[in-house]
Amino acid sequence: MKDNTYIPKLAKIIQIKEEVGGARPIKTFMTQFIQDNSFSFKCGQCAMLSVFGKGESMISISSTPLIRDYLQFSILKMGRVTSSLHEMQEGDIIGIRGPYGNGFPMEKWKGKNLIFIGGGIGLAPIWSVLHTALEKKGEYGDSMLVYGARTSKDIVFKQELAELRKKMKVHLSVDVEEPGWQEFVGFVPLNVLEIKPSPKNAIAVTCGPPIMIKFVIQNLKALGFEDEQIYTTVENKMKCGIGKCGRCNIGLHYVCKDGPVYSWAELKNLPQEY
Amino acid sequence: MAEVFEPKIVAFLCKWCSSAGSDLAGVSRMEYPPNVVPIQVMCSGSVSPLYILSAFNKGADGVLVSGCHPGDCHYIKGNFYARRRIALVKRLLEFIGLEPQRFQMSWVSAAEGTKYTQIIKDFVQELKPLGPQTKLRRDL
Amino acid sequence: MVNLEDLKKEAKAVLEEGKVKYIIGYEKSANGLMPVPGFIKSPEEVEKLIWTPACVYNLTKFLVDEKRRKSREKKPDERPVGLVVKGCDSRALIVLLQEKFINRDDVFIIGVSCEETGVIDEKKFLKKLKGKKAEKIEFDEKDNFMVTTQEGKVKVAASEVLAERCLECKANSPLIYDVILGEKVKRSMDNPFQSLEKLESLSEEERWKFWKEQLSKCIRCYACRSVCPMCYCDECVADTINFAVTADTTAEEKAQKIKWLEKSPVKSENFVYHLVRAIHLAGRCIDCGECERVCPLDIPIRFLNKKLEKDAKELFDYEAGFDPEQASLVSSFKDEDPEDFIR
Amino acid sequence: MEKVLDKKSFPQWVTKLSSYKVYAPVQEDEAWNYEVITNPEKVNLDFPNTVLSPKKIIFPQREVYLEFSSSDEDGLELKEVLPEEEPSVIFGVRPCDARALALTDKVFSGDFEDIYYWKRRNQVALVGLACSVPPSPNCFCLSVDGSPFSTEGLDILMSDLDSKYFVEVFSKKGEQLINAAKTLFKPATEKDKKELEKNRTEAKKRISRQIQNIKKIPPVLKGMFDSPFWDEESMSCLRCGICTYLCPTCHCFDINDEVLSSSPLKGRRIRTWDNCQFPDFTMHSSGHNPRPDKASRLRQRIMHKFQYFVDRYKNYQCTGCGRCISRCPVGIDIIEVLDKVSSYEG
Repeated sequence: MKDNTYIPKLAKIIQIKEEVGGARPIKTFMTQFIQDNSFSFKCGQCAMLSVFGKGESMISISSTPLIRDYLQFSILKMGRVTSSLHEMQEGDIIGIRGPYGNGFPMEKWKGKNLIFIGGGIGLAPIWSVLHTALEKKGEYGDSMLVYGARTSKDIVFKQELAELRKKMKVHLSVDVEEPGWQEFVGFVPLNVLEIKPSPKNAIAVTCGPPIMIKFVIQNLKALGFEDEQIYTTVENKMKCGIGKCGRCNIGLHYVCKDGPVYSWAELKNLPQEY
Repeated sequence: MAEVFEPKIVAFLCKWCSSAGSDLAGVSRMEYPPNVVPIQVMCSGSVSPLYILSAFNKGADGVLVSGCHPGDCHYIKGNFYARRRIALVKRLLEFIGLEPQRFQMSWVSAAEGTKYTQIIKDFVQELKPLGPQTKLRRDL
Repeated sequence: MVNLEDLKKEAKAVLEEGKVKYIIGYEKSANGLMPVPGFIKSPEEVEKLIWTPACVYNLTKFLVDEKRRKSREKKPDERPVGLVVKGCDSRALIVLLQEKFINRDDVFIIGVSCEETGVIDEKKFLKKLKGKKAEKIEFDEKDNFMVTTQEGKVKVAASEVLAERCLECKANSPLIYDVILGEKVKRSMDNPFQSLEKLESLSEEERWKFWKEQLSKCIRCYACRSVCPMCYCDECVADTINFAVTADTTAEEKAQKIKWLEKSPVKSENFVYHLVRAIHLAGRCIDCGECERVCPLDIPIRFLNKKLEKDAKELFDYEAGFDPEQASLVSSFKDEDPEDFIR
Repeated sequence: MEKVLDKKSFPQWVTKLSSYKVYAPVQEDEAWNYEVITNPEKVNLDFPNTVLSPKKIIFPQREVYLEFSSSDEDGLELKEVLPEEEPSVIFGVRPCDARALALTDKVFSGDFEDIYYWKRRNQVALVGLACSVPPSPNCFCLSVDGSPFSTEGLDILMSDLDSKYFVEVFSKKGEQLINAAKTLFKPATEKDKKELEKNRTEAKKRISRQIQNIKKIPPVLKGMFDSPFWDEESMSCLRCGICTYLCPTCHCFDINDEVLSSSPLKGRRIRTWDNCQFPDFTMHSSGHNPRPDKASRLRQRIMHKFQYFVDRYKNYQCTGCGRCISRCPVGIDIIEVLDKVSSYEG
């Protein structure tokens, strides 16, 4: 009997790391399935996390698929389900079902330079594809990360970013001037113009607030990037995750099944319904 | 011995008078049935009809709204508004067929510990023969 | 008898002077007996306006949409909106004015009196025609209607097909208007609560059985709420998202919001929805009967509001929608309000 | 397989199906709805359009699909709740409602098969009743590739020949129903077939309403996303849920948790109907709503049924039953809207 995708598998939260405090807190959860661990996924895919009694929420998996024994999710406290997740301790049980969505088409990016551009919590979906590219060093060109947040306190994966600097170029930025901040000050799209990544044999992946994505794509095109070279993820309200409940559509596409990853070549022809 | 039905009463007690009255009953060690789940509200006027419907929905067998006597209200007019609103809710609930005894209102001042215990005793006596409230209870 | 040409003339005059943005009236519908709400923007379009016994809608609800649309526009057109209003609709307008939801100069009121008769109840009317298809229905003298069907014209006694509320009508001509059409005629009014009293006379168990069966049918399509001019809250307790969510609503606020009723269309949750809506209409509902007309399952929910209307009259001598300056029922009180039920 | 059944012996057939849960149209005041029947004698197949289509039996408005409970010893426990084993029969299914189920079948299959839907769908036999007279003044099945005697989605189709029914069987489930009362059915004669054809051509003529040129609509809709057409058309819309909840082809649903007790936690996850006309259908938890007003929602309803579904499944997601026209509180008529779309040059 084909397994019933609606029923979540139970998973234990084995580690919780507080990334960002304050009014818009972000925590990273590491979860391990209680029974079978046969959950395989592609970078950029999402999973529906269940807090029983509260509801479900679609979150992108930020750990690389190469790691088999846990799944990592970085979650911004936003609504009913994410708030209850933020109140959980290590050892608590949640439900996970999935994987859902099309994920990044990495097979098309062989040999290309990868430019990752993230904003705020947008770094979570990028984290998975970035580490997978690093792991398979030979298959891709050299990668670069451009990441910004409102303030330095809002930067996620602070320790890991310091580690990452040893392996690839990392350009950080904060939106507003801050004592002790040496790197770029200003919005991420402006930082992209500053760095001027070359479009030659390159792929750009950008995730973050819609307003940032809009200007990043504008600037990338100004730098000569073609529409097929730019990829992004789209957010919409989701409930079923499998393209049946009818709400997450942008035009003909169900974001939860046909998305959330789109190249700008596809996305620009779709109606502005996200 | 057949299992005796113990009605569960949700009582919205105004903090300034009725809740103080029930504290007085407690402090003076007065005996009264333990069936009441007291909910302290700032004023009987702040008890929205939704609280009452929600209480019955969650399985209350009886609901009591108790406030200050007219003129004693800490906010001057709260209990007058409550009087009107609860009168309307009570008649609507009777209209749809809920047993009238299940929804009561009372004035209990901070000094009326005995009156409070008497109201609760009478309420429990009236509810016992009716059995559990199944009409508005959640049937999920 | 109201002359349709006068209505068109008034509408045209107002539109030509540019005094109103557009006029909301009753418009001929292409394929049926029932009209559709018409939004007349230019003087030529007034030809579409009609006035027949099938003009049942309470158009006041579209003032709620107009206010919402205006709040979303950057440079809204501040001119008032023209509104064709029957007697009962005008009472709904008065409640909106009383509650300061709209101000008087937001609306140019074209009042139309029903005089001796009123509007039809579509189900009663179709039952009366027994399958014959009615093309048109017009007011005839005093109290009957002229119906044109495929087999020619037929006279129908008004009282047999009038809507329930019209049989218990309290305002057969508009109480507030800028322009009025038709005479203000006193109407012999039956006992306003006759149908309600039949239900009230049932025993407690019979009433419970009646309401249990009726409200179990409800599929929570919220048509009763959507059509009601008094239901203008942006966030309703019945919705899953029952509060205004903006960019700076904190996660705690969203997480702590109480879910008053489940989305499931089961008896217990339907009761919470219909009873809380009835209470929220106490002293505000003017019995335009639209909630009952639109219900796809024909649930007689009008009785819930009629009951509270009767209580408001008996207990507090309060009637909705007669005086825009009057304090509303539940935010006012009298010393002599009854308290016999209070221990 | 084609048979003939005397109208007089129809009740005996229904009584023979006692091992099935039998639904048929039942009248209550003015409204007809499919309900479980208690007395086979009183099954009346002369009925106008029902308020809700048989979809409500196969895709119920509310279904519990998961129960969760936690206890100190074994922590959190999940229990999948599948629909009960209930072989059922629905009599008097209109061809348009059956075609609607055939369309919904496409949605609930594909790479993620919906086992709840299919468990019910496979255990319900649909016995159709061809429309000799249009059951509603607003039928327009001919305009959307349907007909008063189409057989898609049906196990059996009964057509009225005055004193008897012409019975066509299309599936094994249908055969089982016939075999339950074999003796009642006589083979169809040539005369019956000729009379059937005559009735059918007349039935087709009686369908009074149609959409002007349906073929033009999907391509025109593609360019109409930002057109002001939707603002004008939705001016009178009241944003209620009648047109979608009564529609036999609408399949949108919502998933919510219902908690019976919070400690120890006990509750269930349910699926209920949902619809695109309500604000919380697409509102993000940040408050942003990609479809904030009634114009965008009318556009979604029309585009989904006459363009997105056509691109994805090569069918219009509308079978012309006319319920949304008959019951719209303000008389918005989908045929008029579509006629304006096909002649729209924005």
